[in-house]
Amino acid sequence: MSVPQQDHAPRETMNPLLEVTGLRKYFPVRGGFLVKRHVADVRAVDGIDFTIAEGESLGLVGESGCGKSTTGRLVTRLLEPSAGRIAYRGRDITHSTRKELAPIRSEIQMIFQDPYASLNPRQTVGHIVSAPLEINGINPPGGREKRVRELLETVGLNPEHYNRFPHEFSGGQRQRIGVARALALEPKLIVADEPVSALDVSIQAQVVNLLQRLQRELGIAFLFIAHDLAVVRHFSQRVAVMYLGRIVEVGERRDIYERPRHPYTHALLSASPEPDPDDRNATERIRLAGDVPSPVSPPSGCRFRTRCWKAQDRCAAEEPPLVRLEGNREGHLSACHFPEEPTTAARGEDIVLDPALAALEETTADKTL
Amino acid sequence: MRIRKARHASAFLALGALTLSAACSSGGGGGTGTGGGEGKQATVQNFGIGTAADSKGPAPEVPGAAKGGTAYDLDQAGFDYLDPGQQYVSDQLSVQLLYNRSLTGYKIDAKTGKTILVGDLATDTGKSSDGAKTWTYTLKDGLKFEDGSPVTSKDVKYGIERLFADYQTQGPQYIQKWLYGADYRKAYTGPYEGKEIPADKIDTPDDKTIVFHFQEAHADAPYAAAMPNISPVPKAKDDKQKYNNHPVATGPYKIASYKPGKELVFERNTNWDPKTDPIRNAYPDSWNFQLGIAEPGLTNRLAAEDGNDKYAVNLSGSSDPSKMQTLTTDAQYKSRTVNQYQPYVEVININTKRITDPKIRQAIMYAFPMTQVQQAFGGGAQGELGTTLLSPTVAGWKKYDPFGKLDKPTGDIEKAKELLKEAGVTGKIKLSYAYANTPRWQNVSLTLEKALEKAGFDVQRKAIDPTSYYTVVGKLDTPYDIYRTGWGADWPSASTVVPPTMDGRNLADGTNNYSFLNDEHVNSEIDRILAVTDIKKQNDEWRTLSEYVLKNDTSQIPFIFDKYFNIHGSGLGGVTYNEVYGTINPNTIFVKQ
Amino acid sequence: MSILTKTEAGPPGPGDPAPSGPFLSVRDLYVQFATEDGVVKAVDGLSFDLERGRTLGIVGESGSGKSVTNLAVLGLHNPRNTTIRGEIVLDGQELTGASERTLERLRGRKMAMIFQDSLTALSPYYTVGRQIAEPYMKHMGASRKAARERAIEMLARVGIPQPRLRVDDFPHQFSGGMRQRAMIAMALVCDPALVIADEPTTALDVTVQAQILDLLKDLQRETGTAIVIITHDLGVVANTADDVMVMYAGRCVERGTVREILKSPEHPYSWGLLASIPRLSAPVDLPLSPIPGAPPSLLNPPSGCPFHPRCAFAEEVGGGRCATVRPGIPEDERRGFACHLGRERKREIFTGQIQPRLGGGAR
Amino acid sequence: MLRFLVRRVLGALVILLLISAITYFLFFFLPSDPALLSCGKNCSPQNVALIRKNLGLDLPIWTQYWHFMVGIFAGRDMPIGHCPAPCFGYSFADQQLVWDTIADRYPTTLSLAIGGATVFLCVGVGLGLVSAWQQGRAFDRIASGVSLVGNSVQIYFLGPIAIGLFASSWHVLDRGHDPDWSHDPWGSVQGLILPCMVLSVIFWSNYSRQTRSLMVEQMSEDHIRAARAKGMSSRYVFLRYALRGAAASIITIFGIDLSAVLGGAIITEVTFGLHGLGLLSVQAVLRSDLPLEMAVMLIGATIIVVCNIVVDAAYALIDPRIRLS
Repeated sequence: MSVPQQDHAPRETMNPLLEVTGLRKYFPVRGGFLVKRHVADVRAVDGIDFTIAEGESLGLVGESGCGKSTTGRLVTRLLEPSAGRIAYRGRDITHSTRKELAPIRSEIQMIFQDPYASLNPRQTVGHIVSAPLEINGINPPGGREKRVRELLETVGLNPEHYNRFPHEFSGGQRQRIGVARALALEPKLIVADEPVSALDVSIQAQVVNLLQRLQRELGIAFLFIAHDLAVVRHFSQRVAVMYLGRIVEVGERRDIYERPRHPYTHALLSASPEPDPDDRNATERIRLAGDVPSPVSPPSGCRFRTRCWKAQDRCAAEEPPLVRLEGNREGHLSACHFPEEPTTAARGEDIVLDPALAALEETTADKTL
Repeated sequence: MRIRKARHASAFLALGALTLSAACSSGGGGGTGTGGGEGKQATVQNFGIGTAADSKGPAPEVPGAAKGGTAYDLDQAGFDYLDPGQQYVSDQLSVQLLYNRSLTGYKIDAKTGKTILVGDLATDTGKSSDGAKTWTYTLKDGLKFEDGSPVTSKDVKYGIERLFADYQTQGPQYIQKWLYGADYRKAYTGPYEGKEIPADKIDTPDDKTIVFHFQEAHADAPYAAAMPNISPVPKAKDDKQKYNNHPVATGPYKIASYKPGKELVFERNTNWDPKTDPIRNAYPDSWNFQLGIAEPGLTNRLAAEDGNDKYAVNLSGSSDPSKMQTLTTDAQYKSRTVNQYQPYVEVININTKRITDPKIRQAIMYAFPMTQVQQAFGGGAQGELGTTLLSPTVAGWKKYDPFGKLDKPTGDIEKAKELLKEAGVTGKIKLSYAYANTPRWQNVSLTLEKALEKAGFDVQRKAIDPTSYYTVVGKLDTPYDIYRTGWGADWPSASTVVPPTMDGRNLADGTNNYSFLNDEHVNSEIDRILAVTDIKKQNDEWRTLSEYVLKNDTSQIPFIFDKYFNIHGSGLGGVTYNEVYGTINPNTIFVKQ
Repeated sequence: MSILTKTEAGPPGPGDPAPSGPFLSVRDLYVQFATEDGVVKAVDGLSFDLERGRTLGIVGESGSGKSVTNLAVLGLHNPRNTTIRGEIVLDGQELTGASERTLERLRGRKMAMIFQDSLTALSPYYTVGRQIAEPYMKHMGASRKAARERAIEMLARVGIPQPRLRVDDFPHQFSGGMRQRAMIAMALVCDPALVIADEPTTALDVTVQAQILDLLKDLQRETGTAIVIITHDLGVVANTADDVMVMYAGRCVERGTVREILKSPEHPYSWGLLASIPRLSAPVDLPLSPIPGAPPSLLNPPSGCPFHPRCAFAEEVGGGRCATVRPGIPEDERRGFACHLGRERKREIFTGQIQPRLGGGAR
Repeated sequence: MLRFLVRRVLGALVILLLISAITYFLFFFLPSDPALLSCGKNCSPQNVALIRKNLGLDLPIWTQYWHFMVGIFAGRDMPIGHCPAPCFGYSFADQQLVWDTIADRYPTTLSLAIGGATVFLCVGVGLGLVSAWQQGRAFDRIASGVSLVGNSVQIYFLGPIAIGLFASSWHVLDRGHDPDWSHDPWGSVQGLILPCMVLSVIFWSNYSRQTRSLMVEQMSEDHIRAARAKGMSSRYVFLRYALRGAAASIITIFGIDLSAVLGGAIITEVTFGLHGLGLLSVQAVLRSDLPLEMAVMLIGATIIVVCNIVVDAAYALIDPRIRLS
C-alpha cells in the first residue's frame, strides 16, 4: 500500500494527477418581489484545495449538505465551478469547453449512488457498457463486444449476460454494470459518489472489494465520496473531512481515524456506530446539538463553531487556516484554532451538547445515584 | 341581397381562442316542394303590379283564421337592425312587416301564393310622369303612428332624409341614388343639421302627397318604394343610432319589450287601422321572437313542438342541414313544411381578369357537373338545378340553357376538352379555386375539382375562412380563378341583379361584380335598359342581357336556385311564403284556436 | 426471548413491572401477501418474546421480513391482500384476530411506532403540535388545551428548542433531526409500553443519528418502555439493543444478547453480515468478506435452510440436509440459531476465519 | 399572503394587458374586414369608407387601441353617444352597447359554470371518496365503469338526449332557460338544473377517478400509516389526513380545468339555447365584431386569471409547504 505524502508544497515527487485549488461552487438563490433577482447563494463548496496522486484513493467524508457530492461533480465537470482551479495532469480544465475536455473525459469517470437511475432501462447491458467506446470512437483490438465481455468479467458479471437488461439484475450487479461502464475507457481517475450506500449490507462488501481490486490492479486513482466513515476508511489511503463547504481536516487514514485534531472529526468518529458492544465504553462519547446550519449563510469564522464545545470568540472572528498543527504528522492538516488531543479514547466526561440528552441523562443519573 | 345571417351549426368556440369551425352558408332548405305553391310556376303575372283596388284594406280573410293567441318565432341570430332605415337582409325584412309600413308592399294570396305589389301606406303603387322620372304617391286616410299621431307625407320624407346621414349605411340606397346620383351623401348630408331635401327632389305639397323627382327614369320605382326604408319616421322620436332599439310602429304591432339578442315581443298597435292595410291580417294578439337559439336545437324544437313551440315558426332561417333527411322523409312533418324558392342564385364566378379567353370559361361551363354539385350542396330540397343568372323569383324569368346543362347535368367532359383544344391550350391549365371553408362548400369544391381535372384542368383548391371569404374574393387583385358567390334580387325585377353584378365600370375592391366582367356591350345595354319606362318590357330586356352575358361572356356559371326549407309548429295556420324576400310571410299567420 | 441475565443495558426503568412473563410474545407468525406474481411469504414461522424495559434489535437485509413483522404486530397491514397466522400476545391480550376497534385503542397508547422517514411519516398538512396532541386527546380524553400543553412538554423532552413556539410549526419547517425528534414525541405522548422503531435513524446524518439513538435509550431508561428497533445497521444494534434477532427470508436465523450475536455469532449468515461490513477498528489491509449472491425471492424461497444457496459451509453438512431440511430453532431458549452445522466445526470456522475480521478492542 | 396577492394581481394585469394588445392587433392581421362584412349589398368603396369611419377603423391601430383601453377605465365619447366606463364600445354588428350585452349574458355563463362545477365537484369527489373507501369492492367497480362511460360522452351528444328524456318525454325537468336571478330565482334554478347536470357529467367522471386514485395514493402514504399507528380510526385518517392531501391536488386539477369548465359552459349554452357568453363569443368571431370579441376575451381571461389566483391561494391554505411570497 503506497501512502502518498502531502505537504503545503506541491508534491513534485508524486506527480499529482488531479490538483484542485480554491474550488468554489455557489448556487444562486433567486427571489424578490415582482422581479426575480439574485438574492443569495448556496455556498455548496466554498474554497477547497486537495490533490490526488496517480493510483491514489482520496476519501471525502462529511454529512449531507457538506458539499462532497458537489465537489465530485465539479471535478468531473458535470458542474461548472464558480471559482478556483482544477488541473488534471497539470492542465487547467476548470473552464474547458466540451471539445477541449473530450480527450480527458475518458480518463475521468464517475460512478453514481443510485444504480437504478443511472442505467437506461431500455438498453442491454452490452449496449450500456459499450456506449462510451462508441461515443469516443474507440475500436479495441478484437472488437467492442469482446472488450465489453472482458469488462463484465472484470467486474464479476457473467459475460453471457451481455444481452440482458438492467432490471434483470440485482442492485449489486447493477452497480457492477455501472463500474464496468466506467472502466470501458480505461480511466485514470474514478469519482465514486456514494457507490455503495444504496446497497444492502451483504452486497456493499462485494462492490467495495471490487473497487479496491480495480484500484490496485489497474492503478486507478479514486475520489471516493461517502458519508460512511468505516467504508471510507476501508477504501482510502487519504481522507478529507468536509463541513459546510470546507475541508476541516485532511490527512492519511491513520491521522484522521486515530489522531484526529479537529473537533468535528472527533464528533463524527464518536457518532459513527461500531458493531461492537465494547466500543461504547472504549471510545470517547461526543453528542452534538442540533443540525448543520444553512449553507446560504454559514457562520462566520470557523463554520463548526456553532456546534463546537471548544468555540471561543476567536473562532467567530477568524477563519482557521487548514494547516499542519503542532504535533501533526506531515500531510495531516487541520483547520482549527483550538484542536483536540490526537486520540479517540474515552474521556473522563462525555461531551453531551444536546439539551434533551443532557437533561435526561442528568435525571437518570440522579435516579441511579 | 346577400344572405348574411351567420349559420353556426357546430361552432363551438373555446373562450379565449380565435379559432373557429363555423359553417357559414347561404340558403338552405331541401326536400320536396309542398306548402303554398309550386316554384316553377313563377310568371310575370305573379310578380306584377296591383291596382288601386288591390291596394284597399282590409286584407282578404284567410280561410279558417281566427284572431288571438301568441305566435312565436325562433331565430338563430338576433336582429342587428330594427331601424327600418337600416334594414336590408331577409330576417329584418320579414320582421319589419309586423311594425313597419312602406309606401308599397307585397300582397300575397293565402291560397294560391300569388304575389303582387300594391300600395301599402299609399293608395296605389304610385303614378309616374315625366317619362317615369317623377313618381307621385298619395297616403291613405286614417294612418297613425303607434302613439296615435297621424302619419303625414312629411314623416315619409323625413324618413328618407335621415337615410342620408352618415350612420345610415346598411339600408338600400336606390331612392337616394336616384335622387342625387351615386355620390348622394356629398349633395345632402341628412336632416340633423336642419336642412331638408328641396322640393325639386322630394315634394310634399300636402300632408297626403309625396312626389319624387328622380334624375333618370326608373320604371321599377314602385318596387323600390316597398323597401322598409321608404317609410315614415316621426322626427320627434328620431335619436339617430338609438332609434334602432325603439322604432315607432305604423304596422299592426308595436314593440312591447326588447332584449337585444335574446327576445323581442310585439303587442298590438291599437292605432293601426286594418281598413287601411291590404296586406296584413294580423291575427295573433302578440308575437314573441326568441333570438339566439343555436342550431340544431332550433330545428329540434320546431320538430318536437313542446309547449309554445307548437305555435312557432322560423321566419327567415332554413332548418339545420343535419335534420334535413328526417324532415324530408318522415311524413308527419309534411303538413307543416314550407319548401320554396329564395331569390338567390348560386354561381361560380370565373375571374375574367385572369381567365381572359371565353372559350376556356365555356370549357369550365361544359365540364361543370350540375347533379353531383347539387348533391354535394345538400340535395333538391335545398336548391334546384339552375341554369340562368336570374332567379325564378324575378318577374319575366324564362328557362334558358345555352350549354345544354340540363340535358347533360353530369357535365360534358368531351365538349370541354374540345373547347380547350380550340383555345389552343396545350397541357394542363392551372385553375386556382377558392372556397369558403365550411362542410358544404368543401364538399362542392371536391366534386367540382374532380370534374375539372377530368376535363384537363389542374385545379388548386384553397380553403378560405368563411368570415373573410367575400373580402378575399372581392379584391380586384384576388389571386383566384374561380369561386362561388350567391346573389339575389331585391325585388322581382332584374334591375337589382344585372347592374350590380355585371356592370364593369367602376370596378373596385368589394363590389358585387365578382367575376370582374367588363364588357362594353353589357355596360351600354345596362344604361339603355335602365331608361326603359315600361316595367314589363324592361324585365324582358334584362333577361335578354343576362342571357347574353351567360352565353357570350360566360363570366358566371349558375348552378343552383336556392330554396327555403323549414317546418313550423302545427298550431299555426295561414303560413304563406314571400318569394321576394325568401322568407315566411308573417302577415297571414294565425294561431289555431 | 425471556432473557434473565442482565447485560450491559442500564438498570430496569421505573415502569418495569414484576417480570411475570413476556410483555410481547409472538408465536409461529406467518404473514403472506397475495400479489400478481404469487404469494409472498414475508414472514415464515417467526417466534420471539420481549420484556418491558428492554430493547430488541431485529437485524436483516431488505426483504427479510423485519418491517412486515412489526406492521403485523400493530395490525397495520392491508387486510385485503394479507393473511396472518400465528399468535401475537401483547400484555396478555391476543392481537391476531382482534377487532379494528380494539387495535385502535391499543395503537398509540400501548404500542407506538417510529417510522424511518419523518418527512413522509408526518402529515405535511397539520402542525407538529396537532399531530402530537391528536392521540393524546383520543386515548387520554384530554382537552384540546391540555393536549397542546402535553405536546409542548413532549417537544421539550425530546429536545426541540423553544417548544412553545415550534409547536405550531409544520413538519417542513423542522430540520430532519428535529422532525425525527417530533416523531419520537408523537410516539411517546401516551407513554406506550411498547415502541417499535423501524429504521429510526437511517435517513439521518451520523452525528444526528447518534443524538437520536441516545435520546431513545435515555427515554427508555426513564419510562421503562419496551423497544423493538428494526435496522440493517449492526452498529445501531450494538449501540441500542439488549437482545438481537437476525432475520433472513422471513425467518429468525439466530437470536441472543447483543454481545452474543456480535461477539460470538453461531449462524453463517450472521458471520457473513459481520465479516462483510467495514469497521473503524478492523485492519484495513484485509479485504472485506462479502456474502456471495443476493437475498432470495420470497415468492419462491429456497427449500430447507433459506440461506443454503449463499452459505459457504452448506456442503460440509452431510446428506445435503441444508437444501432439504429446514433447521429449527428451539422456541423457549433465549439463545438459538437455525443451522445444521455441527457445533465443533462451527467453533473451528469462527475462530479461524471469522473472528480475525471482527476487529475489536480500542481503535 | 398579501405580498403574494399584490404580486399576482399585478402580474395578472400585465397578462391581461398583453392579451388585450395581442387580440387587438391580431384582429387587424385577419383578412376579414368588418367594414366589408357589414356593408352587404351596398358595397361601394364610398360606403365601405363610411362604415370604416363610423366604426372608428379609419384611425391608426395604435390610436384605436389607446382609445379602447382608455374607454375601459375612463369611458369615452363615441359617435353613437357617450359610453361610460367600463366601455368596450358598441358592437360592430348590432350596434348595442357591448358592456350591456356582456352584463346581460355573463350571469348565465357564470351560473352555469358555478352550478356545473358545484355539481361535478360534489358528485365527482363524493363518488371518488366512496370508491376509494370501498376500494376493490362492487361499488368501486361499478363507479369506475360509470365514470368511463361518463368520460366518453360529449355535451352536444348528451344535451339533446337529456332534453328529449327529461323535458320532452317525462316533463320532469325544465328544458333549460336563461336565469333571471333578481326576478325569478326559483325559476332560474329550475332552468339551470338540466344544463348543469349535463355540463357536470363530462367532468365528474374525471373527478371521481382522480379523487379515487389520489385517495388511494394518499392512503398508501407513510403519514397515513403513521396516523393509524397513533390509533386514529381509519375513517378519521381517511377524511382528515388522506382527503386533506388529495384536496390540494384536486384543487390544482380544478384550477387547470377552469378554462375547460368555461369552455364546457359555452358548449352547454349552445346546446341548450341559453344566452351566455358562449353564443356571444361565437357570434363575435364569426362577424368580426371587434369590440365584442375584445370584451368576451378580456372578461373570460380575467375570470380565469382571478380564479387561478384564488386556486393558488386556496392551495397554499391547504398545503402549508407552499409559501406565498
